[in-house]
Amino acid sequence: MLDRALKGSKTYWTLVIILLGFISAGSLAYLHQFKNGLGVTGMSRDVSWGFYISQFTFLVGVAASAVMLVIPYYLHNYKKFGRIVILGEFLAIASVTMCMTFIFVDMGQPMRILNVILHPTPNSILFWDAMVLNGYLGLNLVIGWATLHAEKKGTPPPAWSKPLIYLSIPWAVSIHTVTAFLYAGLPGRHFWLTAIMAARFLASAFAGGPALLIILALVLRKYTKFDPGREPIQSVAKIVAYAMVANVFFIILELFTAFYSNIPGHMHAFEFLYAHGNLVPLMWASSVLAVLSLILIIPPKFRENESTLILACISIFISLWIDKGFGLVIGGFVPTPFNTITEYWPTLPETIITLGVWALGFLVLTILYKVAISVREELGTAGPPK
Amino acid sequence: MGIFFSFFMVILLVLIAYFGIAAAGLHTLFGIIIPYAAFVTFCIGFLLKVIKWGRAPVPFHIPTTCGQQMTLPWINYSKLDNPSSTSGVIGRMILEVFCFRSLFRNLKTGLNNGNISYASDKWLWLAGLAFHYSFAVVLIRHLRFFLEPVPALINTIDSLDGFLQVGVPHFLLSGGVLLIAALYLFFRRTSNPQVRYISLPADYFPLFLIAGIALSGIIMRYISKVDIIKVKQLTVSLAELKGNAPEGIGTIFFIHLFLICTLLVYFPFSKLMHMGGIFLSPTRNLPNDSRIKRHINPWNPEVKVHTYEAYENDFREKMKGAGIPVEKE
Amino acid sequence: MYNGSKIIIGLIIFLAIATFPFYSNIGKSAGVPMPDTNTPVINGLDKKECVASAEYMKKEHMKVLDEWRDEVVREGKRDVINVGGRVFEKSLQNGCMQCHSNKSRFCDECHSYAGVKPYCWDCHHFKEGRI
Amino acid sequence: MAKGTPKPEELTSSIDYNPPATGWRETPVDFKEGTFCHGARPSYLQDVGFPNAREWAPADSDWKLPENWKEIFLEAMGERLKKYRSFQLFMDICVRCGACADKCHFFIGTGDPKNMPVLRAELIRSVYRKYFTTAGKLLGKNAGARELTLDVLKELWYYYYQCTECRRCSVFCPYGIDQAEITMIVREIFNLLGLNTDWIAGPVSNCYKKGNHLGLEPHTITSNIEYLLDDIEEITGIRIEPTFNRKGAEILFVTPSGDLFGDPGTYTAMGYLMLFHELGLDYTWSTYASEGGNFGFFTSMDMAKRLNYKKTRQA
Amino acid sequence: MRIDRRKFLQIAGLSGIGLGLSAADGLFKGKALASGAHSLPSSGTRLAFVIDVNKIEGEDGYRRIIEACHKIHNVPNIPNTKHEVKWIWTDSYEHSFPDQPNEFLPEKIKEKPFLLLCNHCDKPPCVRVCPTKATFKNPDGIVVQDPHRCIGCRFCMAACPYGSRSFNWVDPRNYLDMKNINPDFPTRTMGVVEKCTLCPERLARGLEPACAEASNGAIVFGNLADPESEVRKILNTHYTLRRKPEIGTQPSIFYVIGGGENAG
Repeated sequence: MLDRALKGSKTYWTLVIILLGFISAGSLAYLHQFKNGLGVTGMSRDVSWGFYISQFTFLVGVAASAVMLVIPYYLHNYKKFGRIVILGEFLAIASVTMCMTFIFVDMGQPMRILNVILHPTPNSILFWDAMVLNGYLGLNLVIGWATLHAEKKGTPPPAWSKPLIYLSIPWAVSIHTVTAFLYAGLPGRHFWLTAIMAARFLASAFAGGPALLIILALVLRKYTKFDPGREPIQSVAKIVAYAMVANVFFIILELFTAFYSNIPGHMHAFEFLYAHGNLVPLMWASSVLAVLSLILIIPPKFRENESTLILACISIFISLWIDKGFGLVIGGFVPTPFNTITEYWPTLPETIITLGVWALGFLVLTILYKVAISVREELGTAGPPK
Repeated sequence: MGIFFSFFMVILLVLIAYFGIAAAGLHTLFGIIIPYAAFVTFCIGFLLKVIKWGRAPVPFHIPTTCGQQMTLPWINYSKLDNPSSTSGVIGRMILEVFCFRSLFRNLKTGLNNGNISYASDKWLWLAGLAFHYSFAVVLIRHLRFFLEPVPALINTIDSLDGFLQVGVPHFLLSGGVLLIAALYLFFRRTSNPQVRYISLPADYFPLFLIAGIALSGIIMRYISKVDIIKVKQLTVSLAELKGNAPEGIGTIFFIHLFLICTLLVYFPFSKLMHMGGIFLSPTRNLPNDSRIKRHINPWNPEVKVHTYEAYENDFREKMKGAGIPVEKE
Repeated sequence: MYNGSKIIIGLIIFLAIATFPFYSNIGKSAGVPMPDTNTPVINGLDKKECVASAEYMKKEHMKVLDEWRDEVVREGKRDVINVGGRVFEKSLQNGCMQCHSNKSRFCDECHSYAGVKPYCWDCHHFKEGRI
Repeated sequence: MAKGTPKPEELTSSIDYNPPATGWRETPVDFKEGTFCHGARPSYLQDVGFPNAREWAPADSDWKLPENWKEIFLEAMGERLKKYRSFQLFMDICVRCGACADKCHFFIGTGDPKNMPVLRAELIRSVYRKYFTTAGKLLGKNAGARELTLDVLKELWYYYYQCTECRRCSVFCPYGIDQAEITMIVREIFNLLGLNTDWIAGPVSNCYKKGNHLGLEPHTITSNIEYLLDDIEEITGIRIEPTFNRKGAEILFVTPSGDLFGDPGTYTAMGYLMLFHELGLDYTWSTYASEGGNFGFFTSMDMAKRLNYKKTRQA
Repeated sequence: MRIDRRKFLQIAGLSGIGLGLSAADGLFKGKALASGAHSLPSSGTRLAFVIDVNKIEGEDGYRRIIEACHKIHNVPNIPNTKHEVKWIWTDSYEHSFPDQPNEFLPEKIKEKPFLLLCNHCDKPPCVRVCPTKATFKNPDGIVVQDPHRCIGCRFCMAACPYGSRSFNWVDPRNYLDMKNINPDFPTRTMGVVEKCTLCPERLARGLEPACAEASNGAIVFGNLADPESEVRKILNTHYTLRRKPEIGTQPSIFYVIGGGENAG
């Protein structure tokens, strides 16, 4: 099936070459970082995790979101998701690939990365995160590939794939929960030290990932012969709406606890993010977009209109990207353990590397989607369902 | 078929080297004479085999066509799968030699409830690539034993190969990949009923031999270490045509070396010659231009033909009856 | 031979690659390195004895150092090694290099001969002629 | 086909891709009803001057082979190893990776492991090793070699006539090993022993003598085309007047002879006739060279075709 | 014994934090707790510092202590504060004890620099989070950072509530006078985390940690598990502070603020 990725239209190859260009630029920047140390980034003694880890955190959510299609389709037999469930699984593969690459580029000693396996440390959440991420990557690769392959052969999916699919459901929840535990279990970091962290992660994941999926499905419909039909997109939109409401609700809960209790440590990060740090404009943009997206996605009139729906999805994606792909990690570090402020902003090499990793993920996604759509085109099942 | 025969052959080779060194102390034989003999056999055997192929002409000009032929300028044709020019052939050969393009196409035919189905099957391609590329890296890495001073490029390859800091000395990925790929190919040969059926001792033997080489190399590096300086002394002296075999290197080295020598000797007389053969394969290295150029069979024989005259003689009356012009009334 | 020129060119390339080690070494007569123990400290010893035999150390010194490293840093086993009344610290810098104070002759020469690049010296350091 | 054509499911249900327990060299050939053709009738072979023409049947135990069949076979094989680089190469470099194994439609349809291109080639490779390589001579079976016996010859014949020379195996082979070329060469050798099939020898003889594989004689060709012209006139009202064996024409038109005889080829022929008329081409039909396909599959026929083509051009 | 300890750490890591907040009390009262999780290591060693803030004589006193440590451990002096490597340094009361703010603090204390270094916690979060066991607690109670094992993920830096860990953002050798470094001690490589080691190489030779030695008695080093030790004697007679005790890390660095005589 992989050979389908080697034959494509001019648009496809242009996209691939552009992505390869970004990947090469990212690789060169990474070589620079490898040679000169992580000092080329904006990270510091106080803000010891930056853009890489926050992107990783955000993308774990995107990866976990595939489960929002798998549950209705496989667990509730909601047949209308038959067309797009593969998009979710392949999006998960691309996202986990990005996650692992982001962790890799964040390592001070990438040569020793296997130490995580050679010296397994079950008390470290990072060890578990490495395990669940690899497992999730494997699960989605095997499931996505096997089901698509069976579709192509015209046979039912292999019997062994069923238990794996059921396993992938709690596994998707686990990758996000474990990633939330990376943060939620650290003493002395008030911003993260909250029991609701994993729930927040899941809510934002189930809003942001499916929102991206809607955007991707609509883009695919525009530029390829693939059309999942209107109804599954509307169903995903409802999922996005509920999840986004929950996500905003959870943030309000955090704000209430912090400010009503009036405990300084709990308020610091919010004050920095929303009142006097360099992230203030971004965080407000995120909040405004969140509210705007709710206005656009809750009323059925707007949600059912695909041009406002896509606006809502873009707003949600950007809002959550800022919130989780930036604010959450940086916000936890910037008020330092000394109650001082050390600002953080990514440097140029850091940005190029980040773009390169995103390009890598999108290349993986492009190739996987190309394969899936080509197979469907050959089978004549790419068009809208009758 | 022949699994045990091949396995015991390799074990036998190991034992020969072991007793040759450990018991008989034949350092010069195993360190100098056999390697030189093996290398010369390899080179000359290889040359002779290719020359033997070269002496046979190519009467058929029928490259394998896997796509649209070049016809009219406005019809897109498959430049790589049905090349009409030398550049297309070069492109096809490069992809074949470096990417194993034909294997990339591989499918698996299966029966599902009375329906024949075709499934993608790229494991052989993947394992083949892993096997050959890791072998190439291992070979290039070994130049550090033959060149003094060691070129910077070789050192770079070595450090990239040992990028992951695992073990002391660092584990070299290519060696591990080579061993795993060889074992996978063996596993495939035995687990796939069709491939197992066609396999000969000549298929198992090189796999065991190469796995043995990889394994003895890995053992020598990580478990039962040898005196690496003396090893290089020996190898450099071989390269400088001086040939002196210092003692005290360690028997495992001679086992490694002897297995390599066996591989070198075995090479020109076996299927391993596919290395040279792929370049000469007429279905791959010819352009499909038989409608553009006339290719004449190089040993073009005289043949008896049924001439027009004879034809007219056979059917003259019938032709006349049908109003077809005839030469002779 | 048919297509003779192409085949011969191919064969010449093959031979050029196969015999590369033979001609590339011409004119670069290689001296064989010998780990040099000619240092003031060693010369001043009555009994020239190390923590293990030279034969063993040649093959396993990296392993010895690796084990020492784990013992000292991770297990706190800083007990010294006593060989014939002479005491050795389990340390590259403060053990080995105290006697073998000629890094370039004792370490580097062989390492570069064998194309080995240990990363010990990224952290550990040695000042030539310190002792 | 008295039993009627079986349904696809009935056919596929009997396929088993798992090879038998015995190795292929120990599994004797089984001439299965319906999987082989009649032996060539002597007259066809005599027409083209091939040796050892005789009445024989593949299912018989006695093939009435000439006394020295083994020498003929091996000598012809040795000659062809020197004459065909492809043959020599394809004998030497196969690594038995099995990529071609499930690509042959004979294998897909029968599940007979010896129909895997690799194994079909191995049948002759084992003979090659025994008589043409040092290792095979010395090590015998362990080098994958075997004696050329009558059973081996029959096996070769049985499987080398189960190949349509479609060359699909060659597409998948990493070295481009082409079973079609091996088949051609091995069948060439069989022709020296008079071992052809009727279905091939007949058309070949017809092409040679009458110019097309159906054996249409000149007057039959012209009258068939007349019928087509009548039909065209009836439908379009235009009468087309093609020429036959006309000298000095710019184009000699040669088409598969089926187009002149049976539906739906005839519709195609009517199409050409109308198209050429519309374009106003200066062309002529030939009754002498009236076969577009090449049923030769062996070189002498190929050569004959080319010569007569030239001749007509000149005419 | 060490194996038991490891097992315990694994359990602690999995069952989360907050196992017994009264451990500090227990120590102060000098009674062993019934629960094994909080008892002293059976080797009977838990190394600790008591720092008498008042005994350090002015700017010079601090500099001498810091230099003593940084010099012998080849800690680079990196001007860019974002990339700084610090094993022992000073900061104000406000920053050092942000959880105990007091706007009515005596001016003297408010302006007083506090010596900060790794707390060698009894329940170190950094050890809990490290995915490779590069940082671990040895039987003496020292929190060890093994630079050979470290993969540079910096999870420990996120976990440390005291900002005690430094990462080598750049090659430290660029900021060391390589001609005048301590020949007995290694430098570190780029991309690993480092911190105060509590001078095991000096302890092995029967010496005090470098900072204690250079402090003229302001820093007292000793074994908390030994009731007769000097550190225990001071703790018995002085009111001391520890940094962020409420998060249950149980630091081993104690600060004597008010001066022994008054507190006693």
